[in-house]
Amino acid sequence: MTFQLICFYAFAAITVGAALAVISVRSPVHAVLCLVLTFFSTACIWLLADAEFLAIALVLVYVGAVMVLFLFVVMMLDLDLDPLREGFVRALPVGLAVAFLMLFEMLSLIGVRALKLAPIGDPAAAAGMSNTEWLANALFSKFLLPFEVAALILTVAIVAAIPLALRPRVGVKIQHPANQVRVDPRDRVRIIKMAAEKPAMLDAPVVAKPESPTS
Amino acid sequence: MPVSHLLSLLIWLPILGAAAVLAFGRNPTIARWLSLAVALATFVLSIPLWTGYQPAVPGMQFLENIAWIPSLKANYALGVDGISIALIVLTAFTSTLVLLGSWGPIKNRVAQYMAAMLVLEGFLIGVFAATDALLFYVFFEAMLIPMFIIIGVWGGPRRVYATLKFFIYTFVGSIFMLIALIYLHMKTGEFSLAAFAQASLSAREQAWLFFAFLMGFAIKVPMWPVHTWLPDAHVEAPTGGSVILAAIMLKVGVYGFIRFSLPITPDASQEYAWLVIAVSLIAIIYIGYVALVQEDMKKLIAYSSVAHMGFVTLGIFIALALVRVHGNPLGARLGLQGAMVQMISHGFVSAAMFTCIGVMYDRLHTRLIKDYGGLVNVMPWFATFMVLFAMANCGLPGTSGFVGEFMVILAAFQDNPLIALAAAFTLIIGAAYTLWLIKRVIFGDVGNDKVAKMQDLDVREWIVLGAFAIAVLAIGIYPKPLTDLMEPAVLHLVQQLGLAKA
Amino acid sequence: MLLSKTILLVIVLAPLVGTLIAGLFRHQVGRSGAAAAAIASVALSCVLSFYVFYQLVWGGAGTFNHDVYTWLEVGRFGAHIGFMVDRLTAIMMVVVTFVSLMVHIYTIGYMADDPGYQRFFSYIALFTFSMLLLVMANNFLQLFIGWEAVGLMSYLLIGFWFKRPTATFAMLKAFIVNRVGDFGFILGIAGVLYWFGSLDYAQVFVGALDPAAATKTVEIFAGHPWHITTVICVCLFVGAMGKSAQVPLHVWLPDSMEGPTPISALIHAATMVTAGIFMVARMSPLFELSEAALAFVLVIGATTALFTGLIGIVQNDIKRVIAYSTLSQLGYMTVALGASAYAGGIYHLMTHAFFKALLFLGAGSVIVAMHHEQDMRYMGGLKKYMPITWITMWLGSLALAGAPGFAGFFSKDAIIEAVGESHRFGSGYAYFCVLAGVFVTALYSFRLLYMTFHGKERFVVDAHHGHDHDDHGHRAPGHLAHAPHESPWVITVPLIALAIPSVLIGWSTIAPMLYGGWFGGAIRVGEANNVLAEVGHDFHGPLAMVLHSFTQAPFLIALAGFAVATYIWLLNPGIADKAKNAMRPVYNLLAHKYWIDELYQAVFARGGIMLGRGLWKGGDAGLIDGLVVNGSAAVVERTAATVRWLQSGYLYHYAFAMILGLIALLGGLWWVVHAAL
Amino acid sequence: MITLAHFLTLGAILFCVAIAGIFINRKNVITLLMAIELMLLAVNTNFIAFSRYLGDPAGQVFVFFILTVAAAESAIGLAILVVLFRNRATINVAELDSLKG
Repeated sequence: MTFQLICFYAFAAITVGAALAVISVRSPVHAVLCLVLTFFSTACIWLLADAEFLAIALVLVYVGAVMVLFLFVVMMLDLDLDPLREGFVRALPVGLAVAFLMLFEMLSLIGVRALKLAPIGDPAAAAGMSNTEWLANALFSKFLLPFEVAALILTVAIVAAIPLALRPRVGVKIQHPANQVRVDPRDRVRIIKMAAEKPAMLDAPVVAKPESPTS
Repeated sequence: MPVSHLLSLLIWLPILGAAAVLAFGRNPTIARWLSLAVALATFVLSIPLWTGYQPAVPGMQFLENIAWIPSLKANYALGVDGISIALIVLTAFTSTLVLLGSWGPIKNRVAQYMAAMLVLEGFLIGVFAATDALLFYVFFEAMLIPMFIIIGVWGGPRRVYATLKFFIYTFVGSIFMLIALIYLHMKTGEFSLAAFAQASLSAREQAWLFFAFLMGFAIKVPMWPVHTWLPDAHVEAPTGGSVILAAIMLKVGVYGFIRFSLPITPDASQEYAWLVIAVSLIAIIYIGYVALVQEDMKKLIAYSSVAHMGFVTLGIFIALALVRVHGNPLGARLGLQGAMVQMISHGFVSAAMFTCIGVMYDRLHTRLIKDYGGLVNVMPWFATFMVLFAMANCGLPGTSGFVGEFMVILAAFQDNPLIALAAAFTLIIGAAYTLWLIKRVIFGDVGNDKVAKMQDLDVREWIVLGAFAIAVLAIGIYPKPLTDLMEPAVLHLVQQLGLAKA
Repeated sequence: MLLSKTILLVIVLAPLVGTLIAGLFRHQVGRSGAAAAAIASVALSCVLSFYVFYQLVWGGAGTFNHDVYTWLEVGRFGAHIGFMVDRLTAIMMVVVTFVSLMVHIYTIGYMADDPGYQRFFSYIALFTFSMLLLVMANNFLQLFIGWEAVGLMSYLLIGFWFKRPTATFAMLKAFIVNRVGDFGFILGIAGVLYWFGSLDYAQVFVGALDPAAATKTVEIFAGHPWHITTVICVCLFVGAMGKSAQVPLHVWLPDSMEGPTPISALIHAATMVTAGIFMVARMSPLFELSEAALAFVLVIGATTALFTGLIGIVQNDIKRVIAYSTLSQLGYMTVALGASAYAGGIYHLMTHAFFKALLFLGAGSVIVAMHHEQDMRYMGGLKKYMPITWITMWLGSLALAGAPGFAGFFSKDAIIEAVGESHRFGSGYAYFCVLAGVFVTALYSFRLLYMTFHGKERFVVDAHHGHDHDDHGHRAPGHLAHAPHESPWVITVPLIALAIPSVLIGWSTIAPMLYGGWFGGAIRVGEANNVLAEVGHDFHGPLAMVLHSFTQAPFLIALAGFAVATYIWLLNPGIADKAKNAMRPVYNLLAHKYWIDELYQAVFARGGIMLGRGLWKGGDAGLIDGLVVNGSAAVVERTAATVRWLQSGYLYHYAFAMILGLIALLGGLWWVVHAAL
Repeated sequence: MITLAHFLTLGAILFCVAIAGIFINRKNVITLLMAIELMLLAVNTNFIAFSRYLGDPAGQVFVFFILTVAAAESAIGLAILVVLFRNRATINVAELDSLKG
């Protein structure tokens, strides 16, 4: 058993343990923190697989940004946890059964194929460059267009997230420049022609009501 | 052959005109005049098609060909022969009158209605001009959209049911047609109709393709027993929609038979001609009886359309039997010509009948026969026109309705006198349902107080009905120009039919 | 010398111009203008027709046969509009235009008060045009066009007073029954095209000369070879049965009396209904080839001649009596055709046109005088009020009954003798029918005269004024506002003009037309069938024929009919009712016209509607729409309703489903991989 | 010596843990989202392992994209969550059944 293998087992154990904690702890905040731990230890495992760039990226992007976002949201929301935990115990056996069934299937498949594959050396090293360089060569040549698309997706996600979470505020006074420009003076001021003075009814004939005959 | 873009112009002028109507038609008056101008321009432009057509030159004319989807070898390929020209002129003529006729009845969303009609006109001309199967299919399906909108927006109370039925019915058929087209594409590697016609196909392949095409076109025609969408669609459609539907859209199905079924699968068409002939005869007799008992005028005319289209399909497939079983190409040409003339004639006659019903509907807002009676007392001009068109509808000589029926019966007799006997039954049943309608609606004493207040035709309606009347009488009195126009195409088709493929 | 095409075109088109002026410009030209235009146009036609007739008979003109224009052309097959004018055509043209002209003039008086005056003139002028188109045709297509066009005009004119429910019913009935005939006719035309390869008379008749034409057979129903000429001729004759109202398609003609009386005279007596007779005579080269078809014609004609005449005896409506008489006379003509005596049929057609038009116009004169009362039970004693009408009606009736010397005598006697000479299948039956028909004819003719003009007056003249002059409708039957009086000259002049040929025309025409081979090539009769030639052997001039007839059966039978009629309806009027009661079943049978109308109404009209409703509700709405169209929609809907509960809306259900799918997928993969190992 | 099987087994275990998490925390959207993150992590691990053992950079490129898309997805998902909570005052999945057929 080499050192690397020992490291692998150790990190794997931490990963699995933290993952189990993620799904079982009661508090969402704890769960997020456990998830962070999972990511950290997985990053280490990736290092063992000579994928330094992605391991660092995982820590930076995921732990640094996404997980913080998770934490932020979880802490911001005032969650009532009891109804969310409903049925936890009842679903446990089913969940475990399904998980174990799937695990069995996967492992038996792995056993069939993976054992036949002879391990080879680090491909980046074989090519005489670092893992980052190796990856970048692929990324910026063959996968350039998908890379650009990925960038676009991220931008769209950011732009989309903002209006989604934006709360329309009521009672805030703001100006609408379009309406201000479009205003028509005739709607505001009406000029009426009229005589300067109301003429008195001087010569108006006084029509006397005819006297009714003796009633 | 000089290069000309007349066909493209005919297709896209109405469509672009529709965009203009939508853009500038906020005022209904502008929308009306603009759309009429566009339609009129299209009609005027369609006339050089007729005059410029050279009967002596075989094959398609006014060709245009631009690569459209090069990877599929699908081209924007247009071309016309006599049959297409007749149908295109019919389309442009009828559309113009429909637009003029819609000036009164359509009061809300005028610009949109006019635009939908113009788009429909463009698509219909496209169907008749396409020589590329994929292009044909695109136009074939696209024309459902404006019609869907016209019925769905300006239709009657049950318009949702009617539009859905209309759309799904026709769509089911065209799916099979699309499959057939894809198969033929795989077989030949391109989409040109000429290539399809030359593809060598085994009897089995032809049978499958024939039934796929039959599904597509029989629903469109519509043939018995897949006709039930038509009465519903007609009843709910606004007058203009009914007119276009009956006058032109039904012809697309027949046109498909002529362009696809006959040239591509001649052997299967011959093998199953008995089926189509039987169904056509059922349409003529069965539908005649059904039409007899209708209480709604539009339904009655819709059913009579089915019966008349039965004559068209009968003529086409009789021709097939004549040329291949009896070796009688002359009779076959007679049958095909009869079918074509009947098709054009039905375009005018049914359009006129639906317009007449529209005129009545605009005044009383009911289509039920029992709500009318004695219109001749208050609307003498209208009664004159209506009786004329009714006579054309029951095939009176001197009107266009007679020419096609006469030729088809003559041709049918040459195949089998019993078929002619069944077909000629339309003389009786057609007269019965049409004239019974006339008796109840037009003649008699004034039916009720509302009828007594009805006004006779105004100038606009007079022009529309008068134009239809001139067309109906012109074809009835002197059909030769029309048949001469279509003769080269018919001759070519008969020659094509004579050659076995399998 | 050839006839001028221009003149023929003018003859045909002049009435059309008259129609257009009277119809389309009726407001501009006014009542008198419309009448003048129509009459002038028809008069022009009439004069030119006489000219053409003169040219053909005495001017030495040959048969004219030219196309005017090509109607349609498909390869070798061409259909044309053209004229064929020979003596047969010419005599029809003269009869049609002359009677039409008389009717036009008569109309001025008869329709004087009618609001549809101009419309009426435009219709009858258009009818004249159509009829000329029919008789002058040189091919089957134009024949059919004219055939249907006269049917249309008949339809419109029967329904001229469209406010009457009976009139609108009658017009519909007339058209549809005619269409039944046309159904056969068009099949006959299709047969002609198929077996002779052309629709032109000339080519068809040349084809008919081919000896093979008579023997060729066709198996329409497998195992039953029929002679093609029989098929064609029977089909064509079915058309004639419709137009000429032969049993069993006769039902429309009595109802057509709903139309104005001038129409009854012109269309439903003199011209249109004889189109069938004319057509068969025109087709004689074909009919001669088929013994079976001629026997069919003979039997149908004989049946019509006798049995429709019987109905005439019990009718009370003056016009209906004449209508049934027309049916019976048409039967005579048809019998003549069936006996191969085509010339006799045409000859009777001509004489009948004159005296029957006279009778109808006379009846119209009576109707006008009686303020549109048509029931003879409310007439009687009119002779003193309207002497001209009375005398001319007597002359017409004598001609109809075949009194020796009158026009009808010559034609009818010739037919009877010709039938007697015939040895065709059914000729014995036909001979009996035509002889019995003579008795019946005399009976109803004189009954009509006695009930109308003789005896005591059975109408009341309401002297007291205050009644509106025009509303005959509200008056009790038999009550008149004014005493009847003789009609104006526009009515009586046509009566007199028609009475002259009714009396005299037989004397000069019988010899050439029947026995002189006058028709030349227009009528072709086989050697063995030429019964007229047989009859002609015994013909020694009209005078001898008249003198000889006094000892012959037809005269004696007619005399017996006259005597019976005189006794029952003039001398002893009460006996009619007694006879009616004594023979109640027979009376009912006749009064109900053998229940044929009721039968048709029940079977074809109501049956058709029931069938239609059944097909509509059961077939269209039930089977196609209900089961297939909406049925498939219902299947989708029900399936959707069933699987709908799967869509619970809960996120974890969908997640669960996905995971299950994943497990299944992995399981499948696992199975595949392990199977491969 | 770490073999491919090691990595794959770890991935499988992580994935199954996430599945179990979805089952037992089916009412809590936040935990559901976190379980999905776990799943993606498992998949990413597999990709990296394959990339390493097949010598193909495409696997790592894919991980890169998955990370991108997952980040976007979490951002949008959390935004929706916030809006949801604001409108319904709950993130209980049992109460969110507007899509019921």
